[in-house]
Amino acid sequence: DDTVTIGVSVPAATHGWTGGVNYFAQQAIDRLSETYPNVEFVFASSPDSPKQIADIEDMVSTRGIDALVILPGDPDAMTSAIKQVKDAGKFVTVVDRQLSIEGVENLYVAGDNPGLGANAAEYIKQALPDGGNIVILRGLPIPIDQQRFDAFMGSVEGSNITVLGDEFANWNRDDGFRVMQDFLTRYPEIDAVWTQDDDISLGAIEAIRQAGREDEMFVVGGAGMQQILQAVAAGDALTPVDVSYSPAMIATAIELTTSHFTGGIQVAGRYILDSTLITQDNVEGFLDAESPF
Amino acid sequence: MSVSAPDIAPKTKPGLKLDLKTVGPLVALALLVLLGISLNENFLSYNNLTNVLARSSFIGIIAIGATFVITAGGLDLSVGSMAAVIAGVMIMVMNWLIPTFGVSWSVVLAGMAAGILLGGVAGVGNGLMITRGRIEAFIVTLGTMGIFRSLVTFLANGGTLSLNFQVADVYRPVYYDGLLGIPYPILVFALVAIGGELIMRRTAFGRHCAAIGSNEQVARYSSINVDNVRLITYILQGVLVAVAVLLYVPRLGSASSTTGVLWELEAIAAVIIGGTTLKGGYGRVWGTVVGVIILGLIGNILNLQSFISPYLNGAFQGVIIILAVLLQRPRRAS
Amino acid sequence: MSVSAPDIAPKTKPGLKLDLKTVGPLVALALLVLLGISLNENFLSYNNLTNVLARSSFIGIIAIGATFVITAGGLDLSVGSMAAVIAGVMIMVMNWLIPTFGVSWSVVLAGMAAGILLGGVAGVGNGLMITRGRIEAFIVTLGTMGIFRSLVTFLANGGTLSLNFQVADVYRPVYYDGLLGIPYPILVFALVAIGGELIMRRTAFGRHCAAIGSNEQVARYSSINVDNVRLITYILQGVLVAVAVLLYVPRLGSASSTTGVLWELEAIAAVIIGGTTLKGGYGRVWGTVVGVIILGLIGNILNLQSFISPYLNGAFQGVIIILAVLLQRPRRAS
Amino acid sequence: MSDGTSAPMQPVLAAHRISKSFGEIPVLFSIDFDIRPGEVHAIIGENGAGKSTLIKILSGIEQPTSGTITYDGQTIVLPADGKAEAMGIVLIHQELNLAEHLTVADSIFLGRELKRGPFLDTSEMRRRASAVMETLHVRVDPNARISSLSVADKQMVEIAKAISRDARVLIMDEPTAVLSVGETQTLFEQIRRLTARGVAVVFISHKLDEIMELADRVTVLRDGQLIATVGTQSLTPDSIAQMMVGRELSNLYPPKHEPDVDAPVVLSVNKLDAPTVRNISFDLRRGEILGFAGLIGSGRTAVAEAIVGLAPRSAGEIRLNGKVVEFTRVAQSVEAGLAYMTKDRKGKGLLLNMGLRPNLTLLTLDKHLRAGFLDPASEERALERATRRFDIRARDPSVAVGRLSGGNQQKLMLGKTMESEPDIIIMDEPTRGIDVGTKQQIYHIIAALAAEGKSVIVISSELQEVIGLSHRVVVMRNGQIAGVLEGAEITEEEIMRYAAGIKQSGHDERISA
Ligand SMILES: Nc1ncnc2c1ncn2[C@@H]1O[C@H](COP(=O)(O)OP(=O)(O)OP(=O)(O)O)[C@@H](O)[C@H]1O
Ligand SMILES: Nc1ncnc2c1ncn2[C@@H]1O[C@H](COP(=O)(O)OP(=O)(O)OP(=O)(O)O)[C@@H](O)[C@H]1O
Ligand SMILES: [Mg+2]
Ligand SMILES: [Mg+2]
Repeated sequence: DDTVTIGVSVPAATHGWTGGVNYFAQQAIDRLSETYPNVEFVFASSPDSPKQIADIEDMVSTRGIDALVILPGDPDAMTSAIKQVKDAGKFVTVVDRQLSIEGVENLYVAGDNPGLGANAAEYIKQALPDGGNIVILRGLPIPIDQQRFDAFMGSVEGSNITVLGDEFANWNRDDGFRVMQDFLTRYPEIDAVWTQDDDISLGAIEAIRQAGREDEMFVVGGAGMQQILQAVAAGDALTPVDVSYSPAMIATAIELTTSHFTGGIQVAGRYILDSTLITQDNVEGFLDAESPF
Repeated sequence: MSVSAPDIAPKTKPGLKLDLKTVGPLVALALLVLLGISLNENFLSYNNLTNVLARSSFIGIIAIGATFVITAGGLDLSVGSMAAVIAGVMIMVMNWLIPTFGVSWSVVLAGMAAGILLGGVAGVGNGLMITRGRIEAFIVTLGTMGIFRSLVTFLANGGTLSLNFQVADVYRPVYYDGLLGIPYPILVFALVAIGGELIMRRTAFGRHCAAIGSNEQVARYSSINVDNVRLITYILQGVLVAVAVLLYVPRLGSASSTTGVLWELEAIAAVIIGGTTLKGGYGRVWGTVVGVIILGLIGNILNLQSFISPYLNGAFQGVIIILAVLLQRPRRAS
Repeated sequence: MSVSAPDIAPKTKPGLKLDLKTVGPLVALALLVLLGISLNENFLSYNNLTNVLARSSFIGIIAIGATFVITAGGLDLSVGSMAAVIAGVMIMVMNWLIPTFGVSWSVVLAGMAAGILLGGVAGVGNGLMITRGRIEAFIVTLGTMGIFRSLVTFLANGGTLSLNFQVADVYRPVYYDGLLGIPYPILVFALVAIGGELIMRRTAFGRHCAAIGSNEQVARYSSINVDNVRLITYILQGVLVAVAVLLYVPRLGSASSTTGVLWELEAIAAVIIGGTTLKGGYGRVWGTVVGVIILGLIGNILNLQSFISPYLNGAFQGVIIILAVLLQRPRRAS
Repeated sequence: MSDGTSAPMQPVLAAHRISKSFGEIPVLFSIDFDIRPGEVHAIIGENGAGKSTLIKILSGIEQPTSGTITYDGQTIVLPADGKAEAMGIVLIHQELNLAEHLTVADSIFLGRELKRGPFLDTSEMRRRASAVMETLHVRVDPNARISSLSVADKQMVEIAKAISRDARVLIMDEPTAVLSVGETQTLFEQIRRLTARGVAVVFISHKLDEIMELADRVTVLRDGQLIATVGTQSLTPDSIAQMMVGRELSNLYPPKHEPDVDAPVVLSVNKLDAPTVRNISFDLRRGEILGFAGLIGSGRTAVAEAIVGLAPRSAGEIRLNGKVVEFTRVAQSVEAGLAYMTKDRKGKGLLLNMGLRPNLTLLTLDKHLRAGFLDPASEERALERATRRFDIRARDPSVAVGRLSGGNQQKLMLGKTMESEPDIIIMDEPTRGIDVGTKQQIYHIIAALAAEGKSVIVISSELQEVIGLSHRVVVMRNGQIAGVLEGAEITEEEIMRYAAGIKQSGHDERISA
């Protein structure tokens, strides 16, 4: 029996970025199932850790998977369940988020969360050489957010950048709008906004436009959403740059895992996709008319 | 009070009791405003107040519908997901009409009509399953909550549905402009509130809602068509969700699977903070308006200060909600 | 539908009616099992069944507590966040005790004790605000839901609290091992269910819960200490949340602000699918168990097939929930 | 008023060979019944005989299993859910049927609100509500919420609601059960006014003197069968009672034992102040039946509730067997052997959605524990005993008590209270809605209890009952004790004098035996 079953487990599309993950995962699955008729994919998208554990348990016990590609919603909670899959002799690819013990996964494909924070901070420092006031719109209180935030704060420390305040905007446009409106009320002088996520940016930008203060500040987001990238390409002063953190990394992981079985290539180790600063100069490479994200 | 004994036993003064129950939410609101003023001098600024009111208007309009549903002894958990689906379909309809009609107000109006229609249909669906199907409202609307949420995720293909930029520019003023300096969302909210209060207080329909929520059998024996009245509350709720969405879409021009998450909880909370009885039988629309504003101000105030760690925002919210209701709690039932 | 024409109209037979109401959830369960079998030959395998039952046990144990709360006319929206806070505190306590006691069962037991204690205290808090403070249960528990959720975020500093790995290894068997081939979580769930059913059906406390939920005044006039009984339901709920967490922590070994999100909705849905009345007065624990298993199976069955787009999982879930209750809907109330 | 059977007019509403079963259980067998314009047609019968069921069928609330209904000679199917009201058939339900959250005016106009344009004409409705209440001499604010009214006032609102409808047929199911004599008389005046205008009235009551006074014809039901329909002139209260019960009813009241003046005082209330009542002092002796009379709202219930710990007490002292007691919860008073039976069976007495067994044992669940768990067999035995003792008739023993006939609910509540085997029993309107046959049984039970050495307080608005049973009578007025009557003083006139405030004992005088 030479058919191979690959399980793909991702968190539910609870915000734009995970929406992109879902999209790119399904796209990769569709493409690869066509190319490799003997590879079968089982896809699950779960709203929380217990559900995600349940999904991978079901994949092992009822669908008989040979490999698992997983983007763990909460890596700490998922570690031991993923380890069980590995112990059952399956090939395991972990995407984006580091498990809490080493050496579980065969393959690790990841973005660089601290890098995302640090790159944004570096740009802001460079764009405001004389210092300035910034506000931060954070995501959800989960570890990724914490990593990005810590890296950002570490990088601006000691510079003459003043962080006026930070609030959670839940990686959500509506909350980005709401929090930004209030920051604009509260702080008469803001030079830059770091949102670490393009969904939040879109909300924040509307709030800034509404207040008519788009000339006073700029917004640095993250993740490389097409809408923002187009603005970057167009030289919009409000969004001069973005930091890449593409949800398409899931597709890379699925492809690599599939080729492990189909191509006879042994894939293993760590693939870190850098969080690069996207400027008007290099934005061409990131634009993709097909992408929904 | 019954006939009963005069001149003796100074019983718990009914005046004071009634007052507290009535002004409870207002007192809570006043305290919050004072807190806001003390935290930030811009709190009372025109900009801040219109910001808070305008963005509260979605929940507000939805919560006014919920006031009717709850007064009539029902519940609708699906409003948040319904909003998302309506927003998604509106955007799709508008995008889809552009090739035919070009970028124009007629496209926007067609989208609006589609939204209202869909809201009405969704309300009919909920209402029929609850009244004709005799299924517990909690279950029906929990079910449709899942169904609507899935639907929008499916329509958006897991991502975000975005309104065509040019149409969005046409539509934008509906959220951002206004009349005599009052943004349209606030005006619509006010109109819906006034209309709702009138309907609740001054029409047979409002009276019938209260009667049904208070005692369904009595209502039935009084030849009130219980099923129809209840059905209408759900349709009203659906249409008001659509009205809220008409104001929501021009703000950011997008809808995704995260649109409207937890709005149902917020709407119900506003209704109850406003003094409407969760088990039905008594509802007041103006109370709901106060409840909505209280909830809006809590978020605003949290963003205007730096003492409370953002991690504890939820705790602050929880405490204020409990306190707001504590102010109007009934004395020991006798 | 109402009784229509005269002439020996064969009224819906009360015998059949009772039966449907009773076996409704069981029929829904049987249909789901048939669907599962038809989809995948491994569905009935020992592994799959123990997997589904074991992971349903958290919600199951919580929902049994909710059955009492709801039967007595109450509501607890805070269970999910309470679970998160208890898990967080248990983990912190255990991690903190390691330097003193080393990696050992005594650390785990101390953690468990802390968890149960915290659950009880949280229940007392909810219960006292509701009974002594006379605040609507919906509002109190909505408030504490926010408070607990914030608390765990705060304790975890916005991230995740992870149990020390060596202790986790000691603790792990509590979820993954079992007795005579039956995993411990299933055993605990079964014990709690049997105990719950006995308490509900065969003790004065269970009877009192139903009486209070049915008519609080009658209960008071029948010398039932309404406040105490109600308080106890919330404490029981808190303790059962803690018991669920005792099984949850060895499975995930961590707690964060996303732990237990929406568990309250799932627990309440299970209770109502099981036939307990949301407005109180009638509850059945075995029904809740069936409801929990139905919800667990829905998720499992969705993983057994690839026809339904994962985006539509929620819709499938919603439809099944409505159908499960449709099977036991009351005929036209007379 | 028409003159009974002699002038056969075309009936407005008639039932022909009506039968009714609930599920498998038949409750009416082939009943013929008609009602003519301008007459009062009374229906009497034992509890559970099927009176309420019959009139529910006559007003479309229930549909008959077989048989036909004619209205103005036309065979019709009455519309369900009170829509028959639009046709002129108005029903006052036996059980209070008001939504507690609404106001008096809202309730009176519920379902047929007056409007001005699209909006309610609230001021007009309030005005008209006041006017109707005025004709009934009821002093309640039309803006008062129903939940704040006393049971009697609620009943008057129901009556106001019904008579303000444009009725051609007005059907009243035990409207006087919770009314005082005065209120009953007001109601009768209104009924006579309506019949004079040609309205047909169906009237159900267990109070035979009311039947004699008001009715033109009487229909007697027994066990769902039609016994007879006869003109009232040809009847005496005794013959009606006999037709109803199917046997001779000799002494309604048992012979009174001489009160033992040396018997120890078991309950002593001294200067009690509580919500709506003030300065209440009285003694109750062992083996004594102490009547509490007074107008409705005079505070008798309030006194009872303050004693057993259902209402807060602001001053005063209560001694039980000489010991001072402070009951703050009912459980304590039950424990101490003092039980109170409420008059509000629907709101405070019974769990309507539950069966007979859980209702009976709710107060005394502790007695049915075995090894900490409830013993259903023991509960079942208790139910059998109570069913026999109080003649509770439920054709279907698994039925929810809300479906029992009103009188049988009352009997179940009596059984529930007696389950606690109290030494002192306070019974609030114990025979409300009970048929004469069962009334007699209950009176004998009360007398037997007293003879056994128990003490009973009977709060009743039926003067005859208080007089027939009590050794002594406390009369209340306006929240205070107006006087205490003994022996030959216990007469209707004397009680009324105190109750109406014409006579009063000295204020600070210690009132006791
Ligand atoms: N909906 C119902 N379902 C089942 N049984 C019912 C229902 N309604 C009435 N019954 C039964 O029908 C019988 C007749 O009841 P009904 O209420 O007509 O008696 P009644 O003559 O009015 O008695 P009362 O004087 O006590 O009011 C009783 O045995 C009662 O339990
Ligand atoms: N204003 C009040 N405040 C508190 N309790 C009240 C008030 N009015 C009535 N009650 C309580 O309501 C209950 C019933 O009232 P209702 O008027 O029927 O009885 P009552 O005044 O005691 O008259 P009756 O002599 O007819 O029993 C009693 O428990 C009484 O204490
Ligand atoms: Mg009756
Ligand atoms: Mg009274």
